[in-house]
Amino acid sequence: MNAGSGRTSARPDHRLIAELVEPGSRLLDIGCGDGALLELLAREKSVDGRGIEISQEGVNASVRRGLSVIQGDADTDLADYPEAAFDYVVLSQTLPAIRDPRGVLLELLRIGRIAIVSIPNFGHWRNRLHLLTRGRMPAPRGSGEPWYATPQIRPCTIKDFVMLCRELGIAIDRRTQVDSRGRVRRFSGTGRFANLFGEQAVFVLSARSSRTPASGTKRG
Amino acid sequence: MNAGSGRTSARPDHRLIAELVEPGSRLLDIGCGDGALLELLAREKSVDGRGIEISQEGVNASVRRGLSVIQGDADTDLADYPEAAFDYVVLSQTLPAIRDPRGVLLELLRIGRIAIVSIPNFGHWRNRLHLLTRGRMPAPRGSGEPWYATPQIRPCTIKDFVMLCRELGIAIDRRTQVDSRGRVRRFSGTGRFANLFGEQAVFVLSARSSRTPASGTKRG
Amino acid sequence: MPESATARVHEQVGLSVELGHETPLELDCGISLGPFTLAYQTYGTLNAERSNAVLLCHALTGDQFVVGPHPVTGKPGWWELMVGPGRPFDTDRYFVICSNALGGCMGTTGPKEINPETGRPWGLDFPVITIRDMVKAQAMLLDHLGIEQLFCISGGSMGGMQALQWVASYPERCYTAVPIACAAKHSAQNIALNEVGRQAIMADPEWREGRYQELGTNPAGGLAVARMAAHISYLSEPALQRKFGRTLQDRSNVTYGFDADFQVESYLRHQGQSFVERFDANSYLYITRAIDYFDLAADYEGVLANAFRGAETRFCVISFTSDWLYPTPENRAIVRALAAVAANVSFVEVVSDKGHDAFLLDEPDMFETLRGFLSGAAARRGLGGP
Amino acid sequence: MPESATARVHEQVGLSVELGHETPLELDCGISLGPFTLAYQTYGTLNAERSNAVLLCHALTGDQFVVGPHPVTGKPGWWELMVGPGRPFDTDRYFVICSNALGGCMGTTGPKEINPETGRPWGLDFPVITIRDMVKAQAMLLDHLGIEQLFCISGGSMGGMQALQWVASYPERCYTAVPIACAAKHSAQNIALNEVGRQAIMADPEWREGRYQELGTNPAGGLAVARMAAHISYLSEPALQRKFGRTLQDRSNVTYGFDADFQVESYLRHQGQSFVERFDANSYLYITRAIDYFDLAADYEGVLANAFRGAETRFCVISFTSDWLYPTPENRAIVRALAAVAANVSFVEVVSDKGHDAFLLDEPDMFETLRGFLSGAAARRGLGGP
Repeated sequence: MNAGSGRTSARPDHRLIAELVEPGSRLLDIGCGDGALLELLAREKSVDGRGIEISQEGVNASVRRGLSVIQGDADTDLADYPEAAFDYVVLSQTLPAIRDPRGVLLELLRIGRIAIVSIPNFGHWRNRLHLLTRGRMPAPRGSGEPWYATPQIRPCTIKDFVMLCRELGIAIDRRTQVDSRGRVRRFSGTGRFANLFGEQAVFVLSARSSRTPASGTKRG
Repeated sequence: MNAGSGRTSARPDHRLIAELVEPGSRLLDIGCGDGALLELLAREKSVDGRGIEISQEGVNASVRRGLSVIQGDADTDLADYPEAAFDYVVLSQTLPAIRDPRGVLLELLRIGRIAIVSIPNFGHWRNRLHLLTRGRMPAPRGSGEPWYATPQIRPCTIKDFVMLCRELGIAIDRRTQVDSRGRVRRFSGTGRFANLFGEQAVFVLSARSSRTPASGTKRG
Repeated sequence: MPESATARVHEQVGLSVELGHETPLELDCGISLGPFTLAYQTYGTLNAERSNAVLLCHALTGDQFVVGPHPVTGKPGWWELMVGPGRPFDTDRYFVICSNALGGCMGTTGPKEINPETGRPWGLDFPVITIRDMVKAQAMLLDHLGIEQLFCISGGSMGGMQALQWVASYPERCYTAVPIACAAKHSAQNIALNEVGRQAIMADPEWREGRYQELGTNPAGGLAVARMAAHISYLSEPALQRKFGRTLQDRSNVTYGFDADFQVESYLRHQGQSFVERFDANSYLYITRAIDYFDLAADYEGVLANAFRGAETRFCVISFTSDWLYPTPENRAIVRALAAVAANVSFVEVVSDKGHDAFLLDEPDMFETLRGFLSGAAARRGLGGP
Repeated sequence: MPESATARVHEQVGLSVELGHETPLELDCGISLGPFTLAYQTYGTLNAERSNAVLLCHALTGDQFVVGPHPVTGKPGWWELMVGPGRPFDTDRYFVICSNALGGCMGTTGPKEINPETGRPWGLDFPVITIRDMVKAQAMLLDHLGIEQLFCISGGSMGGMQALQWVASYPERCYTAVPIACAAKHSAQNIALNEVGRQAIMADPEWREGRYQELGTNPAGGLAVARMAAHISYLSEPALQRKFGRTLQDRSNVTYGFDADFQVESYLRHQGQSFVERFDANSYLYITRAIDYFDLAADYEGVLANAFRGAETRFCVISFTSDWLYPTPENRAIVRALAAVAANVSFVEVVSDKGHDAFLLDEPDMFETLRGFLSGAAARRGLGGP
């Protein structure tokens, strides 16, 4: 195995997640695509990984890599897992396509100790959905599809997401944004400017001891 | 039949459409709901109407009124109708929920001589979708659902719509907006301010003789 | 074989008429049939204008006893929930007619009856009939009753096929049509299911090439198997699961044998057994064959829409979500063809997990739809309220 | 009846072994069976570490001849596309074993074979067997072959049920398991379908309470009907429609008779006829019964997940979109149970319109999935490339 070349080619968000994960841990990647992240984690961090992926191509590619991947989706299949089955649950860029984001977020922290959620911004997201639904590479950024050809989604801003976590009593332990050139910047304070320039954001979440709305939390 | 009371209680957009339609004509109402518009048109304009409606409740309510309504949706069922089967085809407030708005618009003008399309603004639209999918009355305007509980849709502004018609070579023969108090105002020129205050807009469309983009059209 | 129970009763109950004396029934197979008997029942009263008649067509194993008690089984009729005072087909308002289908075994001429030319039961000498032949015979009954136009023609399954054929053959005689849980043609899978039933009957040595009545044998085993196989196709998997699951029949453990350990087995055996007491094996062959042959578009250059072109009949088509014998797409194909000629059609897919048999069961959405459709049409037709 | 074709050949071809001399097979019904014969085939070579063995389990009407030509029919084996050099179960890499199921009729002890205590065929004196009994017999075969752990246990339909039972009974002996198009329990609808088949056989007067071999009769009619009914459930409606539609068989018009007018009818009759040449009616009763009785959760306090708790086996579950015998939700229930114990599982639903039989057919997505899964597992297990 050529870890060096793997290291060079890994996607910035995958690399970022790999840095967050403890070696040898158990991890579930929801929307794992072709299994690239799971393979990276198995290779570099000896992670015992499982995946859920909706597309046949993605599942086949993953299974071909020797990964354990179930064809399914986050809205229906998370309920199958026992409590605390995983150390980490990763939800990568799929939140806006989920029918019940609220229920899924709660499920993430039921079956996993720590949830890692990445939120794409709308433009990036449109490209990714395009890839998922059409099976082609996204059009170059800026040359977006006309509105009537885009998939139907529920736009979610970073601010929306932070508010929802607050309502559900979910702690945001860490928050990182990756800009369009793959540069990482870390946030810990307010989200005031996040929507303006974040290409995508990666959140590390855990359950608070109490689920009551934390009134003492700093406002974003 | 008490035409007077019917006249008083009719929805402003229904009343507006009723004014546009020639007596005795053949009309298809796509997304006809409980059949209120079809009944109004049959009563006041002797219109020979047909409906398409996706909800069981809507179809039942319509059939109970003696109307001819098919359970189905615009994305799949318009292809069944022959060319020029109707004088008018009405598409009421459902455009943002349609998977292929482009294809459906072309179908409207294949099966009907004139298409009447009403576009809700996003706020109104959210309320209506809520009604369609939950079967309850919409919450009062302003008390909207949180983002994660809204249905997944494809937002479409009035400007988006005008651009699409232009691209498809569809003539906008008339354009009317109804504000939140039910007051009607008519537009014929540019759409520059339309997005700002229109509660909803009603467009009367017809096919141009040629489908090539009409370069001579006034820019909005 | 002793004379069957059905043969014993059909002379005692119900109405019947001998038709085709002067003009015989010209069957699709080329044979002229006449005179022949049509057994039927009526419910309600024909109005002075003769404008309130409703003809209901029964399914494969049904008969003219829409409302019970059934003269052979003593059970309620097959559409008890649909027909009667205050029911959707309101007998205070409509005059409801149902005849035993041609080829049947409840009094109408069929393979069980005596062939006047030989003095022996028809058996396999009975001509093979079609859905259109059944409809022609019904039209002769209406002529006999002096009914020019039906307010409504309706039925489920094979009955729905007859309703479609009625509009195609006699559009001006159908003010409204309500085909339920049916199709404009029988699919390959459905032909295959019918063929299994026929093979089960014909593989039974007691069938004797169809001459069992004369030879005193009884292909009850084969007919019961045919019924059991068909019955599975009438139910949905969820309905079977809810009704029976893997529940054992009067025992706490499996017996490691071939008795009916599971409730679903003894239910199925009961279905087979009770069916042979009221149905004739040859009739089963003939009626399944008529259904197999049904392909309405084939008579109209392969274009179903042409079968309905020009018809002013108002349609209400109803399907059920869990019907896998005539699934919604088959029903929707009818709606589609009607739309293609801009006919007047309503269509409802009723959400139900009861399978094909849902049309016989308590489905409030079906009742509501029909009630609304019929009331609207009755008002247009000038039929007063009940 | 002349000695059947299967009886004639099974001594001439293939391998078989007598097991249970010292320790008999303790059946679920409480009877001890031994000695008994297990007929089997192997393909490829067992490696020195004995770590490359794959056990494939056949479906209801299959046998040990995974790769053809079949000694009775001369046709290709049932998994020819899956097994062989370069195939997913690559015989250059794996040692593939398949045994005729207990109760079968291709050489393994079953109702057709001679009961040593009476010197006559077992017939209905053969004890009723279960899927677990079949698996126990296979485990005894592996002991005989000196194979401690299987690299893979796999099969489709009933074969998949056996694969599940294998992991439940002997988790440490299964490095990987690939159950395809199956379920952890037989549903009410499936019990009903099997019951129709059994009733068709038992209604045949030539069945003679199962003693047809001794009495020189042959319940071929009943067995053919059973096969026809079952065969419909193996195909999807779209597959039947595409393959046959309403196409007529060697004729331009319907004949208005009961011959096989439609291609689907003659296809079905052929299926029935060719089946009786290679299968034993009593075996059909016993094996369908074993399938009916299968309910893996029932042995584990009703909780399927408990059947897999602690197993380190790597699973790959495959279903097909148009399979209505064991539809995707049934397969997903297995995946769900495995997820509930955080087992190592991959799951793919292959898009196919070929119905249940898709697992026997050319489905590139199934091959690709299996190839990837097996290669990944083989690398972990230290099995070299071919």
